Amino acid sequence: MALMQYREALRAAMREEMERDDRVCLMGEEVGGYNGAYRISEGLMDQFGRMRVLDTPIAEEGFTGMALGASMVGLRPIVEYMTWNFSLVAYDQIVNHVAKARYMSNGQFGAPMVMRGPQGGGQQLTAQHSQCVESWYLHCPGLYVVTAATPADAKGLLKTAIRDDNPVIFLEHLGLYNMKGEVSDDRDLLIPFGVADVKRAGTDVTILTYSKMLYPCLQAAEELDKDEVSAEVIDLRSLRPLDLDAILTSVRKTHHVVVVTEDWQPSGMARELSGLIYQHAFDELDAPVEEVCGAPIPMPYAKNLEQMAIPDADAVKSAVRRTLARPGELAPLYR
Amino acid sequence: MALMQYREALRAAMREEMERDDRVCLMGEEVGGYNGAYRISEGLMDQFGRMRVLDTPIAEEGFTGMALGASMVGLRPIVEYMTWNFSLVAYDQIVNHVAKARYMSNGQFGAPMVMRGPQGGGQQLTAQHSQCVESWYLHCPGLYVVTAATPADAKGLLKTAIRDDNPVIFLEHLGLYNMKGEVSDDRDLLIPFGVADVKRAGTDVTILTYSKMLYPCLQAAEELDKDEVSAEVIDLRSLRPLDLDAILTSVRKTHHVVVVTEDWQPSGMARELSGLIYQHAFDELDAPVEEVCGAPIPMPYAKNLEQMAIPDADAVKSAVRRTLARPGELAPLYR
Amino acid sequence: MAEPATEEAAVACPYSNDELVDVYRKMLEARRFEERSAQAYTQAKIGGYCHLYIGQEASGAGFLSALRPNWDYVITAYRDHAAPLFMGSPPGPLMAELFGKATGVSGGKGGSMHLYDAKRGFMGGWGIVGGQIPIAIGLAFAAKYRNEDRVTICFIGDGAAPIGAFHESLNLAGILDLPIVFVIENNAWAMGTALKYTNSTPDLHMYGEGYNIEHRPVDGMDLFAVKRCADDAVAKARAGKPQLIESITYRYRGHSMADAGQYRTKEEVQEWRERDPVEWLAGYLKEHGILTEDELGQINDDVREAMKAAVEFADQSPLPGAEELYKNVYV
Amino acid sequence: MAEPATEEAAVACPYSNDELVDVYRKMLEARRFEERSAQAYTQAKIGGYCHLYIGQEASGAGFLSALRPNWDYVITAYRDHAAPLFMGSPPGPLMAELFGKATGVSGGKGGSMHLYDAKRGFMGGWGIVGGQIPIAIGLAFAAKYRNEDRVTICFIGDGAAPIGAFHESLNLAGILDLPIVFVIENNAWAMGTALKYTNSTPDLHMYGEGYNIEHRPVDGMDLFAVKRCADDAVAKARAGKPQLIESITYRYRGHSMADAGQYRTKEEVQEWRERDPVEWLAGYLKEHGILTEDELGQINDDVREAMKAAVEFADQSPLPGAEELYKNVYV
Ligand SMILES: Cc1ncc(C[n+]2csc(CCOP(=O)(O)OP(=O)(O)O)c2C)c(N)n1
Ligand SMILES: Cc1ncc(C[n+]2csc(CCOP(=O)(O)OP(=O)(O)O)c2C)c(N)n1
Ligand SMILES: [Mg+2]
Ligand SMILES: [Mg+2]
Repeated sequence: MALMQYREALRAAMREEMERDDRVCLMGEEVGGYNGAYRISEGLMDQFGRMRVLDTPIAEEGFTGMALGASMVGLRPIVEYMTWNFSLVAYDQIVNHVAKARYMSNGQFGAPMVMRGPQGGGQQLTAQHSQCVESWYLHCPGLYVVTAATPADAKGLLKTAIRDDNPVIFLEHLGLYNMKGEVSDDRDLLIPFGVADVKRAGTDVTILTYSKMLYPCLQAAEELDKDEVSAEVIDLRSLRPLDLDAILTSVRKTHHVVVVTEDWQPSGMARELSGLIYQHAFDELDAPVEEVCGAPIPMPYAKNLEQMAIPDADAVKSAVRRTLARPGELAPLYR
Repeated sequence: MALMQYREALRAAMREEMERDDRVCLMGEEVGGYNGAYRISEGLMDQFGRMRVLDTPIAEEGFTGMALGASMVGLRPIVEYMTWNFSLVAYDQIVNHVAKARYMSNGQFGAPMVMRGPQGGGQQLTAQHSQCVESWYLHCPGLYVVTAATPADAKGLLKTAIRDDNPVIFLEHLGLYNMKGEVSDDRDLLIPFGVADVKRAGTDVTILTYSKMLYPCLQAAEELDKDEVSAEVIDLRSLRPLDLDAILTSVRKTHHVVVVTEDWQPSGMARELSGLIYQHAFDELDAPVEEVCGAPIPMPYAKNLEQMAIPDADAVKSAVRRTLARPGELAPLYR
Repeated sequence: MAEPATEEAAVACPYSNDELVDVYRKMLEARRFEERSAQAYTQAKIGGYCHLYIGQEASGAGFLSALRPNWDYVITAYRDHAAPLFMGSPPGPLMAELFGKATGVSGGKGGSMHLYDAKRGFMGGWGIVGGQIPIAIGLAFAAKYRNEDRVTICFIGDGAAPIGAFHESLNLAGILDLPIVFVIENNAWAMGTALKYTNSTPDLHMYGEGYNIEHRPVDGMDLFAVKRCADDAVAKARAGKPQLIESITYRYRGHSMADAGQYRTKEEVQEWRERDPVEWLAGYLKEHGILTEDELGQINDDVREAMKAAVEFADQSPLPGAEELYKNVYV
Repeated sequence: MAEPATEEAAVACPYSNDELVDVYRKMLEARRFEERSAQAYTQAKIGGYCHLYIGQEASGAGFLSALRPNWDYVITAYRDHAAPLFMGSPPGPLMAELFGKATGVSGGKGGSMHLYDAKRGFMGGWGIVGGQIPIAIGLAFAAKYRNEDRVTICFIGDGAAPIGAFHESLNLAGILDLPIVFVIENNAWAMGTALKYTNSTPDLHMYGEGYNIEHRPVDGMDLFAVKRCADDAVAKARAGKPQLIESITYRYRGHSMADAGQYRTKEEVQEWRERDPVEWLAGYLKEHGILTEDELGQINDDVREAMKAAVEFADQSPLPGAEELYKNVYV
């Protein structure tokens, strides 16, 4: 075990996998000479050379397809998007090509590649640079969608992603890169997809979340504890596949659920979760599922407006109180 | 009133609006000289000239942005995507630019443009040509998302879209272009967004759907009638804004709901609908909402496989029977 | 427009006699295969879109005959029936794919637009215009990464040149010195839109200027010119110099089986048909005493039989089973 | 690389004396505005990304001085502080936008990357690399559609040239004969990546060859050269001939305030600083007797005061109210 930053954990995962398997390579803007826009890949070009740690031009569609082609004939590329917002220019390659290659060819080849990078708001980066992309990629068969909220998860999940034969959307959070935590140095410690992690056990209410939202949820849980409310906080980690068993187990215990996403509505992960829970545990619920989500607007720049647009611990606490109080009718969710 | 094809209704809407307002123009591949890949724009170039009915190269990102720029300074362009599948190469322009222009500029300009074209499967066009895109666009503030299942709706809704000051995602269905129906020739008959249409009244179960899935739903309702099951079929038409009132009114009457989409799961419109209903009518439901959706796979080519992947009347009927019978536990929805 | 084949060029045949007979057989196979496909399409045995390569055979056959079999990579768009045949794929499983059968090369999941024969290096078969081009540079990148001297040939339509992916890929290939030959098959039409409405330059190979990439046109109806050009381009690409070739050719049929092609005159089509590469090659083989009338007839019969057998194979093959629906994809 | 300004060229000044003084004032405004921004950023009064144009002023000021005020359109990427100042936007609301205040040009919703002043023709201010280019051709398309003789100038980074949207837009502009001048501001670096890793050609204007679009380089540090080039290009664009110019220039600061710019040597930066366009112009004005030392000093004081006032305005302005959150977007 070692104490390291989230970014270092990601780097360790890539370095170890690149040492283990010379088919693994990294490509993206600034990953090489600059050592990564957010210093995730620091030192990797020095260690592995320019071909395995490739600085690309700003051409996300081009290099995503390039990674796909390379993966179809045996490489295992990792594509770094400087942020996931920029993946949208490569959306067609990801959704129409990467996700479908194995099926359309009936397995003549696959696309063993990882697409990774940071997403999310909170740094005043404004509308085009602050988005959460999980729902856009969740809604496409052929892709895994995975998030990590801690350094340990970042390392273990990224290693799993690199070793998997299917394409993986790996979502980091810009606001987590500096966070520190204990990380195993076992080079074969893989955290499997589809396994949620109970980050805090509780009995009164289930809070479902992932990525950076874990922290306001944990904070809310701590504060609620003082009011004798025992909240269970579950970090879903991988969103597709989803650990429905873990969710239902908790719901059967608490009968009250709050889902918390930075992602917005509609057709987002929050509604997906609440809908699924209703479908599978209709009779277990003592109150409607509360949804706490990012405001459904392009992210504004002004600090105060941005803060209003991103859920915080207070919003989580209010939602917990609402679900435990169980009011009759809820406020309209659609504006 | 006149009997006309769905494609003719779309054409009439465009022609009338172009006659009324010379800021309205149409651009896309094959819309001019070829009269439209699916003959939607037949005759329009002859009537309005090459500039107002513009044949573009295959460059969806380029001409979507071109329409945006033109709309920012006062034109009201209609962009035709030969099919919505091809809009994915323009996804960044639509999501990061069209949808955000008005907000980021704080209303200094808007983006009064319509993006339209056909989507959907059923013609053996395989994985890259058979998708439903509604959920990918629903999940983005700043965009209306509208569908039309009948010629009358196609005309009235498209006219509303053209006259609106916000960008509209207008989803036609490839399998409906030949369908005929009565259409008003009132040049100012606009069908407002956010108003669902009860296409068949009933009392036992609410079937929520839109676009081409309306027809298997209506067929199922007719067949169920023989078994003395009275199904109400609601065509949502616009998905954002959504007519939540109409949905809840019906649910309060029937207490049983089936949602039917050609679109797949997860994070799709079906889960969105079921989740919303639970949120707002938790106590009104006598059974879990049934979801009937397209299979979550890239669309296979083989006719038999494709048929298995798209919901039909039998699937709707089974779902109605399930919700009325109310079994204990449902089969896992996630694979 | 490229120079038409001169007398002299026609004399300097870039193939050995055996090779030439082999190319002839393949071009004839492709022609007959697609005639059969057209027939099956009208009988509703083939669904969806079906895009025929008929007329363009000299271009594809010429380029692919310059490659090393089972070693180099080839990728194209949806007009993809001929390429795998040129690469030696047996026609039965290809036809079965068009029929949507379990025995198809893609198990019936791909159909006409998504043929693959990966073990022979044929990587498809893609439907989004321009979508195959970034993938192509990835194939070339993998070869370079592994120090394998494989070349990739990527076919691109004149209508695909305007899309962003083309530009991004040319630039990446140029920066990375990838072993790739981009071949724009300029058949004058993008669906029903003439070149002047799709491309700002009439000389599509000129795109190469912006990337420092060697570029030139070739008469895509002239098999020998294509082969010479391809030999040169493939050799240079193998040495790490990406190439951009504009192969000027023509499709006789509509864009797909659903298009009657009424945007062009009969005369235009007829003019190109007069240079039909399959007929021309038959004439050449006879004239130069490489094959007798009888031998040509024999090949014709063989090919006809083979295509008939392919259709029968496709016809008699079973549909994919329901259990196939969720196979080969993570859902 | 473009020719450096010759003695003779420097003599043939393309501005009247009044115009030149006006350009000087604007360049100085931009310089001081951004120095203030940098300061405010380190005081955490500005958040997010903040990209300075310092060093490139001759390029922007030269091009925009060739336009008709309140008539022509201008659009750029995120390095967008200077352009609106060159177009006459008052500095207060621009600074207030950087401070995220209600009085900002975009009501505090846009920030440093998303400045707009639509009534003066400044259309932003966009953050996705290359994203502004298709929008730019739309501005030009609208002008042509309405038979208005407006020209659009679109600024593009050297790092943005490789993206697909650039290619699609050039081709569309070429086909449609749009009244647009594409200006690639080649400042040698795309964030920390040098040109040779981003573009396959060192001569970015050469992209024009592929589209039959007139193209040429200009020394972007030489105000007069830029102005002459811009006058010519704008006139041609106004006549329906799209133009592609490569303006060779340099940013002194890092990519954004968050970047120390350590990928380049001090000497490299120093070399460019020696040609500083603001200082050079001050010298020229004095040397040619257009302004006295005192008058220059007065302008300097005026500009300093104006920028101080802009910061005070921004500082004292209120934050946007909560009711703004859902305004100006359909949700
Ligand atoms: C991104 C995208 N836009 C539109 C289409 C529809 N489409 C398919 S083929 C085609 C024309 C392509 O012409 P060209 O590239 O010249 O190839 P050819 O058919 O002549 O071989 C179009 C518009 C598509 N498949 N993908
Ligand atoms: C599509 C996309 N990819 C990546 C980025 C991140 N990014 C912002 S600026 C930049 C470098 C651009 O350099 P250049 O075009 O030369 O402009 P300059 O900053 O030099 O003015 C990058 C990679 C982005 N904003 N958009
Ligand atoms: Mg063509
Ligand atoms: Mg630059």
